Amino acid sequence: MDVKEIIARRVAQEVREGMLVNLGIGLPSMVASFVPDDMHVFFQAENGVIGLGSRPPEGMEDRDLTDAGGGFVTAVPGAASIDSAMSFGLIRGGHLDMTVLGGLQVDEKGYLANWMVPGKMVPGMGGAMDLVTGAKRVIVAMVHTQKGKSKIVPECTLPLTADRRVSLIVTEMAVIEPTDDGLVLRERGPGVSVEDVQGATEAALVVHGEVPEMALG
Amino acid sequence: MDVKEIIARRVAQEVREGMLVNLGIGLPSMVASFVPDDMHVFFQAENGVIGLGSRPPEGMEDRDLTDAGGGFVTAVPGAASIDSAMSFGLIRGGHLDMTVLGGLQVDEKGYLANWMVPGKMVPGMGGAMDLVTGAKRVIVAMVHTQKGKSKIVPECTLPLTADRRVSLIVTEMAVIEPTDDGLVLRERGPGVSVEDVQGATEAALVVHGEVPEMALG
Amino acid sequence: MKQRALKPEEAAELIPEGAVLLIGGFMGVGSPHRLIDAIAARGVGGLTVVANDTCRPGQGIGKLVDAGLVAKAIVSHIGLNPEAQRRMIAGEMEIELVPQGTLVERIRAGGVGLGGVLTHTGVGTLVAEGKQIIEIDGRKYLLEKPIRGDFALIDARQADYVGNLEYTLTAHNFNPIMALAADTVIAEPHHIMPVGVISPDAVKTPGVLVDYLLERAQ
Amino acid sequence: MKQRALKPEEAAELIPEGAVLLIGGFMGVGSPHRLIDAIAARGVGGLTVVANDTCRPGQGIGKLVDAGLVAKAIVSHIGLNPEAQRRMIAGEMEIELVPQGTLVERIRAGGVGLGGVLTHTGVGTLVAEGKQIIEIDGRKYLLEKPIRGDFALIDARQADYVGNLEYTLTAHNFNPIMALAADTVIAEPHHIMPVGVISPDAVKTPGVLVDYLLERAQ
Repeated sequence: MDVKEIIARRVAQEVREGMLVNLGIGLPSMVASFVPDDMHVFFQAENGVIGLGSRPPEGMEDRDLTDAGGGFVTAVPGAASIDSAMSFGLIRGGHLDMTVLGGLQVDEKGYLANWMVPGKMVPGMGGAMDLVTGAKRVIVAMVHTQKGKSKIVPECTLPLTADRRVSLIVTEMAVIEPTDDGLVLRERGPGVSVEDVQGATEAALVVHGEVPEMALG
Repeated sequence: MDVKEIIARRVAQEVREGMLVNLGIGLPSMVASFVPDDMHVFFQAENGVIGLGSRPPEGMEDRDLTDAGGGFVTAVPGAASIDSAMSFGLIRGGHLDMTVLGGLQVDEKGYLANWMVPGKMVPGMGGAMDLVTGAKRVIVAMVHTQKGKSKIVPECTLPLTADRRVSLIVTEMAVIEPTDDGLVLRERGPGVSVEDVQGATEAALVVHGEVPEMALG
Repeated sequence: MKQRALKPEEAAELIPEGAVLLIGGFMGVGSPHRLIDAIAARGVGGLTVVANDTCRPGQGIGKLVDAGLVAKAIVSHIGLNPEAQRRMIAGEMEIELVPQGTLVERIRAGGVGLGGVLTHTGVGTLVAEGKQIIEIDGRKYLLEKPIRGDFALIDARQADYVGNLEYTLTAHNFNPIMALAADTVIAEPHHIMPVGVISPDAVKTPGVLVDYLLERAQ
Repeated sequence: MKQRALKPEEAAELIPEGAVLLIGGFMGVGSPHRLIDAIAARGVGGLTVVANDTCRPGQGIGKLVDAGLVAKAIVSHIGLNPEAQRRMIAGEMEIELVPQGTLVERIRAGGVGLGGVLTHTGVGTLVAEGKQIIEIDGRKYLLEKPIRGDFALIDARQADYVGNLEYTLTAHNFNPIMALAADTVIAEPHHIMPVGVISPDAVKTPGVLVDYLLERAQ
């Protein structure tokens, strides 16, 4: 299984019946395909639709219906159009059950850095700061290492996205939950040992007893 | 001419082409009937409609279309429904060209008191404080005296509605403009002399030269 | 949406003694009347009611006042309800008067996660008493606190079964804002449509905000 | 509404050197494209642009950046516009990055007469630098200042000749909020209908906010 598919499939297991979920662009957007239709989940795109559907058939694209990455989408039955004030009102006001975002770094406090690399890449934070501040659950979906370097670090060296501890980190190697006691290793990736995870992780991990392998079905 | 009609007719002369105007309940609401249709004025009711029309024919009332006093109204062509956040956003945000309200007292600074009589009548300020704070022009439409006592006083003894100087006071006896130099008497009521106005007014009035009589057409 | 549409008496059962209720409506227009009737009939007391006004005796929110169920009202106006005035003066009901525009923004702030409202409305008046004043670029503003409810009880013209809501004319008033600001939102629509037939552009309150719908009147 | 609908070039003539423009759109979706083209063609410079993003080179707001007309951009995102990034690094264009939810609330505050926005978003990050922090009931909030424009340039699905506006799907975005917050509002509707045929309930921006409409595309 492809690294990204492992992550997307595992994140999809966090989704519960009837949730309102925001998926970031790139890897996080893949999560939608692994959430069963009968869970009645509504996907929000922060640019203005609740009830985001999959890509339309060729020739049926509409230039006024896109996701936050600018890709053409459809609207599911029961969808609602919202303006940016309502969209971020829902996000900041705690009405969003879950957001899934990419990460550059997460640290032992569970703080996320995902919006700039000083002196290099300054794309802007877009909606990320509001999403991490306001969503009920914040899930970071990212590959475990970048050019051999751990993205899970003792303390973020890149600028933080928010002063809030994220709910869960999902990589192809591990599911990690930031807690008061530190980063708890909840699951191992397919065919990966606890030692493998620790070896690839710069931050200290807390291991309680047996750590199960992800059950990706 | 009836006292209230004098006031309403004179206030109507303050209305300009294309304005957005809010009329308070009671006397101020009479102003609408003296504004010509071809001035393309939109009347706002703060409870949620822009483009308030006159009372509907009997049997054509709708319980979901009323003015701020609860009376049945119609909507003119080009009307818009708004919620209370938009309604008061327009009011506080300076989008309302004119508001006409009743008054209990106005003083020499041009401050208005119109929402409570301590120990007696405490109806609540409703939208009055926002209207007086936010409208571009605030016109106080009221009878000149209450039980023989002047309502235009050196300093309000009743609780103020806002810390903002109103634009104009219109009574059956006078049109008075609060300015840096005090309350300037601009016009006399029909058949009323400057001495009559001064005699009925507790506050000091500033009189510049000849004071014309209201031209009520 | 948590389940099928409820009967008014089932919805009233959800509301405990002492709950904070945001109730839509402006002098009864756009109030959830069947829901109010069911709450009055059940007689659960000690309520805090946040609303534009207390309506009139025997009408809308006035029925909850008449029945003595309201311990506190946070409203902009009680002038047309002599019973509310009487109870206030007799000390039987606490009244917090809030300028109408400030009231709706305080509820919105509670709903959209803002720390408060900075408004000039009320500066230099009794409304400013005891409140923090913040000066920004030379103008004074009152810091007004957010308001949230345990329940929002709102009226709507039309819903679908995911809870999307449309409103009409002057029956909008506080309803769309209150739908943002309560732990549990109960909507009383005049009509309920199948899912998928309301245009996304016509929806003013997305269904994700609505927990329960009231059944249509029989 | 001040007069008949304008041609794009007539509308562009209204905008002076150095104006502050609020421009609707999210990566070009819901941007007033014909108006942007006319401004780029006229070449009036020194503009401050307030918008969600700088779009892409050669598209939407990106055309104003390409033409070197933008002195400053207040936006949430420039990541898909390498030309904007290049100009920022070269010091040719000032960029103020604002979290998207804060940006829309700052514009709303400017439009509805609030003194500022109190948001927790940005606390503990670079965004908080130099800003006043206000603690309310034990939680910290940034005091973010209102934003207003000299002009709001917005896209709409449909208008009538009093200026009432409807929007559609993800082309709403910043447009309805920007319509509140500029001295002069110019709307570019895809259709213009006779007065009286749009339901009051469908109107999302009341015509009293709109100063000029653009003629329909030929």
